[in-house]
Amino acid sequence: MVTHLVFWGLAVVAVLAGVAVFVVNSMARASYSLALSFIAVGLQVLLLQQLYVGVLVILMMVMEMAIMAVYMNMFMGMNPAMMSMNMVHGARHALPVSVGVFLLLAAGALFAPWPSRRGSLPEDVTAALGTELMGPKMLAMAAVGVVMAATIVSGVVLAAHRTRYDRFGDDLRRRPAADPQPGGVGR
Amino acid sequence: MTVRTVLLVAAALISVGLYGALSQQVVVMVMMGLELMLNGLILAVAGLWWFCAPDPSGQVLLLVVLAAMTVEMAMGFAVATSLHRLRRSDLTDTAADLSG
Amino acid sequence: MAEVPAAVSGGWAPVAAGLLGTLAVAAALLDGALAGRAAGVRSGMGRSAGEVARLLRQRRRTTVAADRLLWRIGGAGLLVMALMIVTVVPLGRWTLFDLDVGVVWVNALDVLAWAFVWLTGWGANSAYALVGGYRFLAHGLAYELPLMFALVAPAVAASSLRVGEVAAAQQGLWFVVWMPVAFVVYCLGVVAIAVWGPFSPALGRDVAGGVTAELSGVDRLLFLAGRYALLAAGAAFAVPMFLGGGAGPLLPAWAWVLVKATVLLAGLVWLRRRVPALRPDVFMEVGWLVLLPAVLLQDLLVAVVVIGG
Amino acid sequence: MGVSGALARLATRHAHLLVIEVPGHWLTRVAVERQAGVRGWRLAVSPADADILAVCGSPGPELALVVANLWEQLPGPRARIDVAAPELVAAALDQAEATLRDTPRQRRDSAGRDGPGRDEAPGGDAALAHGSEDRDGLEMDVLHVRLGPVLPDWPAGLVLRTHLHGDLIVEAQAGVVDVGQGGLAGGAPVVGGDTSGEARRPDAGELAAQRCDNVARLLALAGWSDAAGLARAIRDHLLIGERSAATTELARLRRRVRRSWLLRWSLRRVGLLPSDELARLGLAPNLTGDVWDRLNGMLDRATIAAGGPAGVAARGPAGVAAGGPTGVAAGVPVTPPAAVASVVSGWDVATARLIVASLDIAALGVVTDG
Repeated sequence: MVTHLVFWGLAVVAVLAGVAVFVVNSMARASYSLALSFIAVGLQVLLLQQLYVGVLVILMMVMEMAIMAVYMNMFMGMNPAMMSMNMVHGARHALPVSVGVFLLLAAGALFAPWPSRRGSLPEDVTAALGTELMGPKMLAMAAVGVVMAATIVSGVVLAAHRTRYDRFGDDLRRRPAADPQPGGVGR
Repeated sequence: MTVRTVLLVAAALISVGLYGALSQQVVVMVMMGLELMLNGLILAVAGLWWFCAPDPSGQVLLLVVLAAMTVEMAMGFAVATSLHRLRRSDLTDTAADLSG
Repeated sequence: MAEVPAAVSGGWAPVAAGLLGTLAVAAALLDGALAGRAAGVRSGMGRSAGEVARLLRQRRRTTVAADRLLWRIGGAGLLVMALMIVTVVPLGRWTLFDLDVGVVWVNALDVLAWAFVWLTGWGANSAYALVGGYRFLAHGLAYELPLMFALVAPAVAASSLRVGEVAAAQQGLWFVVWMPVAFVVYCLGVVAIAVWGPFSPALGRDVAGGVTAELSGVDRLLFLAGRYALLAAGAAFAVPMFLGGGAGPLLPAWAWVLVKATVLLAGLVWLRRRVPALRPDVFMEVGWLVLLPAVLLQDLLVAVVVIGG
Repeated sequence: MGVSGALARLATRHAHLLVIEVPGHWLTRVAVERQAGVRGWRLAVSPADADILAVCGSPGPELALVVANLWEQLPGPRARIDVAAPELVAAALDQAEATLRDTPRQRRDSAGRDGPGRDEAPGGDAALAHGSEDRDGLEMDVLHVRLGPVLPDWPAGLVLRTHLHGDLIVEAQAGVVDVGQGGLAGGAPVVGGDTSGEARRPDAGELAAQRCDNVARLLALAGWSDAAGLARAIRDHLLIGERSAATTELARLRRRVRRSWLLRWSLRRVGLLPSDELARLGLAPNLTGDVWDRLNGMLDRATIAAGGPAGVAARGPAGVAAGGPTGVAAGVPVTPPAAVASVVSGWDVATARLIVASLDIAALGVVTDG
């Protein structure tokens, strides 16, 4: 009973916070609404006994939204005083499309003949996940790790303006590097 | 809390996210829409796993979704920054070079 | 092998909160005493009491066009965070919340500091406070990854993410002895999430108090109390992770946990008087080029030992 | 009175004090700081943190406006004192204490202000103007922030109008409050002798104390409050004439500073000023090097001045500006505000504050350009 109440409470929070993302008139509120929605879903995942994934969702998304808020302030120039944000375009199509999609998905969710549970619950879900990750699917996960590292590097390269030639000179021999502000390691 | 209710909530999250992704003008807001859709996806996968087939490989899928989210965010931020640098703008409409 | 702690009923939560509060008050008293000694005044110990009285008497204020909702959430959030962290810290044989991913739980909570500190800076709609918020995130980018990998080391060594099992795994040898790098990085992380000492540029004098520039009255009291509570919670969590949990002669396990936490807390409080601030712009490079590789090497070493042993 | 009376007594014993120095009244400010410290009071960093607003000297119209604005931002219970001279400090602090303790009066004051306090943020709100390129070539929104005239550990009277990208200063214009007002026609001595009398040559003890005051500011900005406290104690020793205690302590402070590799690491390589740059900007020639060098230079000058014969300045703290502006005590170097603006551009606020503090400012010259 308690589980059901908590689940529905979290569901309401998750969806309303999700709606708030596109309704509120401030960037900070938008990104932290999304963070709240993620936290609610993370807690629901905890209710569904997937502790590791649930906690991970909370961890990653709060961090990401903290960065997101800063991004939005940098690019869009917002402060708490400037709460006028209407960045909607093409709302005419977006609303019916998304309502349609919702009806379709909801119909599927409610009327599809979902199978009853097959297999048994592992004793320790987290340990089972770890074994699964590092056992037969280790190669896949290692590949995911490499992809993520590559993304970080390429993301920085894409976004950065200064290259190593700007820092170290044309022959890459200038030491210390010509940075606008020196770093802490003294390269 | 049954598989139907969990999926219903997930459907609501996905639709709201879709609305955002379609309607927003700013790159970062479009990304937030996509994030919200993935949020719904996480809930749906977690629900299906728990109610239908609780063996560990399903959770691996969730981790892959999370990784995909990270990649999406990192690339999104990079693209937004580059777009901003080049165009002085962060609106999706101005980046329509490849649209027919 | 010591017994793994068992969860007690939620009714004990106020006791845990009380213990955390006591530790935080002790930290505040010690800080006041040290500050008083440095300034050459006698009233050192009374400083914290006086400060509390002053802030309780002070009027709350707000600024023009402040985002008050987010501002207040940020200000009170640190205290909540600290309380949530101690729920998984075992006190001898008891723990409030025997989560099998307790280590990740604490990690997820410490990330909340990013949100709360930044929101406190943002909400006031003041340039100085916002600069303070940015500084905290800049520090965050430098300390967070090393902190995460520092928490990995004890978990790998114990082959468990359950805090009680990590504590129980160090019966022979405390983890701090053979993973000193991870311990030091963890302590840096705790100091950083509490915006304390070397990591206090976000509250710097140069920007009129930074994040706290506009806080007054109860709001400031909550924020400051949250910082002390986080410092205390971080010290308490170090006990099962690195300092052997409740292991020790003569005293019962719960007493050892408190003793160890108090000693570490005193060290962290004292640290603030000895060192200048680490500016975010210079610490960033240290975080990525020194701390991160060092702690990864530590993890590798631990993994090799675990597999080899 | 019961609980609220006890609360008021306890709170008042630990009051926080926001000190505003009118250019030329540094002796008064120092006296306020010293006597507040003896009472166990502490210095506030922002109006929201303060119970007492202490104005040292009589502000000109521009500064008076700033002070009135700050007064509105004190949350309350609050007390304002105006201190004209060092010998009046004790009485003024007593008065402030009585005002703070007077709960009915504070209630009336609070009721007289409309609703819960709604105040302007001191640094200006985070109002934004349109974007410009940052140093990485990225267009960002610009914050307009006025640094000064009231900031902790900031040269009295200095105002920097800055354009910020995040917390990076892209552009700054310097000014001095109330230029051309009253006796400060030619310039604004910041820590120079008291302008209440005629321009006089500060004695060696005062010169050393000024250096220690500036050292304390730099150390406090570097986040090392203990060392800053020590520097302030030395300053106070020098001003009340305890020369020998001051010299021993000064030697200890120098050792501590020189041994702190963390401080050295944090101050090295920022704000590098070669001698030709100094000459171009009109700064004293002994300010070469980075912030770390200048900190040690300040400590050296303090030591020399403290060891010199009492009564006369053995030598100026820096290159003595010949023909400095009138109203500035002879023997005090004058820092042109435009030079301050030019050395902070391109640095983030924290570093810029360290650089400004490292300039060992004794007096600010007339503003010649925007």
